[in-house]
Amino acid sequence: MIELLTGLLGHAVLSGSVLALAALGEVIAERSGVTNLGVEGLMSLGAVVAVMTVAAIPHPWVGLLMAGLVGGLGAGVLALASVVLRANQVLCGVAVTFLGLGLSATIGRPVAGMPVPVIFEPVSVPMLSSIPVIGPAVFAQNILVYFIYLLLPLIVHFWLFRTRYGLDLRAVGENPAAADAVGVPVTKLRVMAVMIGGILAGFAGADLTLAVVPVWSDGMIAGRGWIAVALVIFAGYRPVWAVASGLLFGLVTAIGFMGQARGWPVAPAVLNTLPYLGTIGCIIVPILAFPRLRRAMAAPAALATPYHRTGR
Amino acid sequence: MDEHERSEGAPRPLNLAPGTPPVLTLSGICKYFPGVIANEDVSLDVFPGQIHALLGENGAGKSTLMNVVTGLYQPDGGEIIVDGYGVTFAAPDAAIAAGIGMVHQHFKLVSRFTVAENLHLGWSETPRRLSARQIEANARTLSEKFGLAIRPEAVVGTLSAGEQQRVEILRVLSRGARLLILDEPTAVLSPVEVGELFIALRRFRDGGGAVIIISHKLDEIMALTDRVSVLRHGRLVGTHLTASTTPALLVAEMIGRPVTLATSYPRGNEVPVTPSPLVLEEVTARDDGGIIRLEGVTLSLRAGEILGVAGVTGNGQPELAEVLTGLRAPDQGSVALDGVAVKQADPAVFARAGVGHVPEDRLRRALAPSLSVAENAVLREYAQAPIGGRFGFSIVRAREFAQLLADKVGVKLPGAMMPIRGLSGGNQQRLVLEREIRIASRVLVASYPSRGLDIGAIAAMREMLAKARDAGVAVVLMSEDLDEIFALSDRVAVLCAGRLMAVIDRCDADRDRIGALMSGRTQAEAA
Amino acid sequence: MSSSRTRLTVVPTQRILVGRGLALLAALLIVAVTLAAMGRSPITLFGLVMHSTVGSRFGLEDLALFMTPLMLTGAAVWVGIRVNLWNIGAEGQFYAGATAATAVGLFTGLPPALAIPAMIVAGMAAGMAWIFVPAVARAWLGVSEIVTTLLLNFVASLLVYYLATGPWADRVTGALASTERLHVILPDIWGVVHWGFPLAVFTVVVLGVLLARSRFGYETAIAGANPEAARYAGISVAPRVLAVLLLSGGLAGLAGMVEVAGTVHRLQGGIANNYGYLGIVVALLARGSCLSLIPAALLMAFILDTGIVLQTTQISASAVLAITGLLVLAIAVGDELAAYARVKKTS
Amino acid sequence: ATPRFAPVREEDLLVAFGHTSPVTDGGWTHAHDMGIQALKRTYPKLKTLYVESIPYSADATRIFRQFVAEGAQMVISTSNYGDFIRDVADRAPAVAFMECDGHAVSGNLGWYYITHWYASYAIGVAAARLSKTGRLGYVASFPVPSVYAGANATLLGARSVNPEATMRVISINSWFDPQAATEAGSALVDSGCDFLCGIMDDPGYLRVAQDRGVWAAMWNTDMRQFGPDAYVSSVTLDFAKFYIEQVGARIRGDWKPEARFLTLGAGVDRDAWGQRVPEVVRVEADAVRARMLGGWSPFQGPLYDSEGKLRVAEGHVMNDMELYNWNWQLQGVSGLG
Ligand SMILES: Nc1ncnc2c1ncn2[C@@H]1O[C@H](COP(=O)(O)OP(=O)(O)OP(=O)(O)O)[C@@H](O)[C@H]1O
Ligand SMILES: Nc1ncnc2c1ncn2[C@@H]1O[C@H](COP(=O)(O)OP(=O)(O)OP(=O)(O)O)[C@@H](O)[C@H]1O
Ligand SMILES: [Mg+2]
Ligand SMILES: [Mg+2]
Repeated sequence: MIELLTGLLGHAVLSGSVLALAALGEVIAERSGVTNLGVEGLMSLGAVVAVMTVAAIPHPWVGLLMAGLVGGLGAGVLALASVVLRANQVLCGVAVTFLGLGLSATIGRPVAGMPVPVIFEPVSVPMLSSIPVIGPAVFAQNILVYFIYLLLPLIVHFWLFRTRYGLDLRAVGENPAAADAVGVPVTKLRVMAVMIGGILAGFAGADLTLAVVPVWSDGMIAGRGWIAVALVIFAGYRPVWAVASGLLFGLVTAIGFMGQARGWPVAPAVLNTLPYLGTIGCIIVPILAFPRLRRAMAAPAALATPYHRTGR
Repeated sequence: MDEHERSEGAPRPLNLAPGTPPVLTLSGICKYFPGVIANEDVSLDVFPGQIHALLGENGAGKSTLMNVVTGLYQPDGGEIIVDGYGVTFAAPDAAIAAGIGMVHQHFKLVSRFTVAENLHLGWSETPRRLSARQIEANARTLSEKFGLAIRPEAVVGTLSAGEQQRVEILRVLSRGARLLILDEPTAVLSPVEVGELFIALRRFRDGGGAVIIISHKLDEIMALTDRVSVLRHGRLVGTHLTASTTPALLVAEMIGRPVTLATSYPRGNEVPVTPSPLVLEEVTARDDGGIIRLEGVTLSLRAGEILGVAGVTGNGQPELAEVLTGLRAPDQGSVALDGVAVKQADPAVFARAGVGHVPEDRLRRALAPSLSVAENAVLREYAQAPIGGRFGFSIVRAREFAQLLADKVGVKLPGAMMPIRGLSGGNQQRLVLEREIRIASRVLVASYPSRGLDIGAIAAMREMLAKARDAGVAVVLMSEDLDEIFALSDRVAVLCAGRLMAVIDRCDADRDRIGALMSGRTQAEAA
Repeated sequence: MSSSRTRLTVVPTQRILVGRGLALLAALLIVAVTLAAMGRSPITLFGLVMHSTVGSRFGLEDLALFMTPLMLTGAAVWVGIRVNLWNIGAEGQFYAGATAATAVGLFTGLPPALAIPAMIVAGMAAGMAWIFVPAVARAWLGVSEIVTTLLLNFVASLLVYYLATGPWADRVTGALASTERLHVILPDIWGVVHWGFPLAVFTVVVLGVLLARSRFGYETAIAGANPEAARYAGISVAPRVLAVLLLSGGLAGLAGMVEVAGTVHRLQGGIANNYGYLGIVVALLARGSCLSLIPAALLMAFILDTGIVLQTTQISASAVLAITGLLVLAIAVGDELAAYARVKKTS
Repeated sequence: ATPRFAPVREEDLLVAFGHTSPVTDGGWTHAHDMGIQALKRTYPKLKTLYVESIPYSADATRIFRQFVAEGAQMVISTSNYGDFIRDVADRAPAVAFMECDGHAVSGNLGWYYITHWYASYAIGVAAARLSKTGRLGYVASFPVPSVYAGANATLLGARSVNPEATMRVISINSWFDPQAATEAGSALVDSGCDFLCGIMDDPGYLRVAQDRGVWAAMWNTDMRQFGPDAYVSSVTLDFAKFYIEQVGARIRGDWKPEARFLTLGAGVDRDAWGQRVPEVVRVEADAVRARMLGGWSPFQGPLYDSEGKLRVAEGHVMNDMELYNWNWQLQGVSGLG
């Protein structure tokens, strides 16, 4: 039983980390008022670039870095189109997803299906990893996991809510005209937020190929980018919650597989729908119970609206 | 174009040390929008230690000119000169750095942020590491330094317009503005707040600062300013020393003909004696946040009469208007519409019974800004022939209807299918007013109908209310402007802290008495 | 100096067309240069693409077949966007509609004259049912319809796979992961083009007329543009949000029905073929006008069909996907740039 | 009647292949692509083209139609596209169509498949020897006949050695999702399985097996590099001979549409044993393989399904067609229905 829980939690932590990272990046972009629907494509680019990089330079950190770089550049294309040129964010996002998925598969052909020479190996945290259940599940993971769950959300939270830079960024997402009038560089901040979000999406792809399933193949993001976008709304645009929701999604997915492996008397098809139905339930039920949550979870007021200085 | 010519009407202030350049000189500024000359060849000087008024009709180009000065818009021609040096402001931060701060007509505040957060937005002196306590303390210090009372921890969205404006002014001042630009700052303020604002502005001027103020209220301009410039159709038509001009001259310059606001609108017929169309009995109501805003209000409207509602903003006016129009159900007490008690909040029932409503925030409430003039014009009559019916709707008829409405109130429409947000605020207001008067066969609730209108538009609006009154409509007029209330009302009701302090006949009402009631003294004390 | 570019609030259609045309041209230029660099002849490819799309009978048939579901899913998304609601779940409702239509087509034994109307009704009803919970949650609880409808796509797809490989799996011909062939199908009218095509065109036209000419259309427009103004005017917003989303779901469900009954003839996992997501693109390409859904669907169909042709010339599916992305990006940017006009001094 | 498929010169023949995934998938399509490479070596003047990642939707029809439009005289789909290919074939009677994993034979459409169940059976024998717990795990995409046959055959092989052995199947409900396959593999190990097999193209669960110190058998190709210690074997596919033969027949003009099974040793087999598979186990499993090569079939009654119902009567030997259409789970298999 204990072993089971450990296994469950362990998988949830590992597979949730990919979603958590991508969702975190999306939180940053959406807080600035830009919906980045290109996450799926950017993750894919990150995943393939990480593998290609470590194939040449066998060091996982270099792979991660390159993935982030490419994710950021890809997001830069999106930012150029939808922030600087102010084109429709939804169209641009879909386009970047197509571009990312297509490009990554095209450039990734030489490494497709090849073993990844180096990966992020699990690192046990002394002491902590011997706590029952939690220890092996949480404190015997690869180093990215610690960053993703323990460090990154706190950094992003601190940035967004405890620094003046975060204040400006959120203002841009709430009311760009107001921010603009006091000299906050709206376009610059949005571009930056989208690109940082893209870097994290790239990292998420690298996390997938350098830590979770160490291989690249076309189509391996399998919709997780879209899930990440959904989780951001679920998390009420909060970094810590976004990461937690990634973990939760991972957990429910793992429970589904566990149920199949243990032969629970539930149809596999039903178990597979658990994460999706569970997330919907987790969004609706609390609001039914506490209607006040509705306002607390509201989207940034200017989300998905391009800012035109002269437009009114 | 030389210095001499430009300053002809209003010479350089005498107390200025020779050689001191104007804080701001505009030279031949042009700004064009598609099909519109917003500004053309505008040249003026703004000197330190002076309050400079900018006057003009709705749509004359005042806001646009100031947006050019603050770097929001790029001029299509001309030059901006600050302290004698030509500058280009690529963005607002450059203007802020040059000491120019603006309080916009439509507030530029983030409504989900607190006052303190708004004050610290985009500011280089904001501590990098943000703590709510620290910035609130900081905000308090600033508030004391500049003598503007604010509540740093309050969320801006919950504040009254006056409070929001103080936040804006404080923000501009705390960033070291030497030139303060205020775009229609008094439109949304109560008289008391206006007084406080003027004190603050005079203090700022006396400290050597320069102010540009845009207003449609001539008496304020006469009382406050040192110089005044008039824009008309985007061009500067004159700059004067305030002391050497008169309101009538200014109006004539602005509009091209003299306009005066009547101090009374005598009725053309007798007050008909009919049962009250709308009666409130001991009504208590809460706002959306659950706070009690109206308490024990008993009020009976009379057909063919204008009831002025005086009171400082934030004393329950919106809730009263909402209860009167069926947008809000009372918590306690009863509302009787034509003698029938209404239980649920249902604006449709009120509208059908002939209750019209010009709400305070017309853009947010009464109009869908992104939709066409036609669609907005028929908002009250879309389900009636000839526009629509039980299932149908005809956009062609709606367009004709809109044109009819516009012709009736003298609004020139470039096309009935243009988005209504493209109309000036004044024209939007006129259309809403006419639309509501059309359905208001019994009651018309008009909240602050003159806000933001130029003097010509105000005169027209007042005529329309008086006409409705003459047609037997019970009109409720909410206004901060006591002159307006006195000019139009048959009875005056005073709201304070959600209570109806008194309902007095016009003939018994005077400024002092109303003022005392507004500040919460009871009728006995006030008398 | 006396002229600068300003953004128009209302952009004339000709400007949009020119903007899009130029943007597409620019994107195609990039593609052509890349192809040429790879040693392929852009001219030959262009000829082949033209022949296989608009230049041949089967190309035209294919375009019509592509347009059919795209018009309907585009309409589904479009009715939502019109009132500020984002139905990202057309894919799921497509599956639901296809599933319900399949149930009618396989298990009721109705004669075609009855079965086809029944399939239409069932398909639309299933699409509505699939969006019902998100719609209610959005209307009365303010829960973002974007997440809930999106998540239900995954559920729908899993459900269809479950049916097609489990209880409804084909036991007759043993087709992989698909149901038996429907006993009733939409008749063909021109080659492989079936009645679904005129049905889709008709639906779009009726929808456009209905929304423009009905009280419902007006009231929902107000409710979408400014819910507060709607309430002020005595229009209750929540039931109308529900109604619009149900309509949207019903249209997507109809798309599913048409695809299964007209084109594929069996329910199977891949049947939605991303039409639900592509519907978002089509709806955005159509901008404010319902009738524009038809040319928008044609443009999308042309892009997709071009992709198919390119694949058979050994340009990989992934490269084709990237090219599609580039074209969509170009269109989005072109639309925006078309809104900027040079303003001269006028009076 | 004149032969519909008249002889054609090698240099005039265009053969078009339609794949379900990229040729770089390291699995199913890669295996077919190896066959195509061999084909091209044999017929160097032959023109071929292929499209990969064809979805199971009306797009498949479009692509096959485009093949015909571009002059292909022979179209080979390496996966089941059912009606999508059938519709095209019916409208192009002069073109020879072949569908892997298909079901219909018409005037110009034939199909072929591999009898992977025999190889699976042999690997099952080894599995029972290697597994300590007797619990085998199977990572499946969807409950389709090839999955039934794979899981059933493996367990049947295992039970021939250890009658207590069981097989637990997880369907990840996707044709392709490495992360899900990996998680499914982990969940199986967590619940006590110490031998994993499956029908996925990617090596996800082999990795899991390597990390968790259990065994794994794969599908399609040799993947031992992803988990050298855990690797047992693989059901390997080799289409080279078949494609050469078919294209040759088309060139000669004697191609006929027919249903063909590629048999053990002639298109499908077990891969060379993994480095840690003990000699005794190899020998035992290979002996079984040899018997099957000799014509013996292990798929004979009585066979019961997981409900305990007798499905194959005593004495009846399941033929390849029955095995191909297997759609019930054998006693001891769970998770598939
Ligand atoms: N964003 C814009 N796009 C197009 N035209 C504009 C825009 N802003 C202003 N205009 C044009 O510029 C003219 C001047 O507008 P402006 O807002 O400066 O008037 P104003 O003097 O401030 O009026 P009010 O007294 O009503 O505030 C208008 O007539 C209008 O046609
Ligand atoms: N998008 C636009 N296109 C063209 N003209 C516009 C546009 N937006 C505003 N205007 C013009 O700008 C002018 C001023 O608009 P604004 O919204 O500032 O109204 P306003 O008169 O200032 O109202 P208020 O004083 O009540 O705020 C109007 O004359 C209007 O015609
Ligand atoms: Mg103005
Ligand atoms: Mg204005």
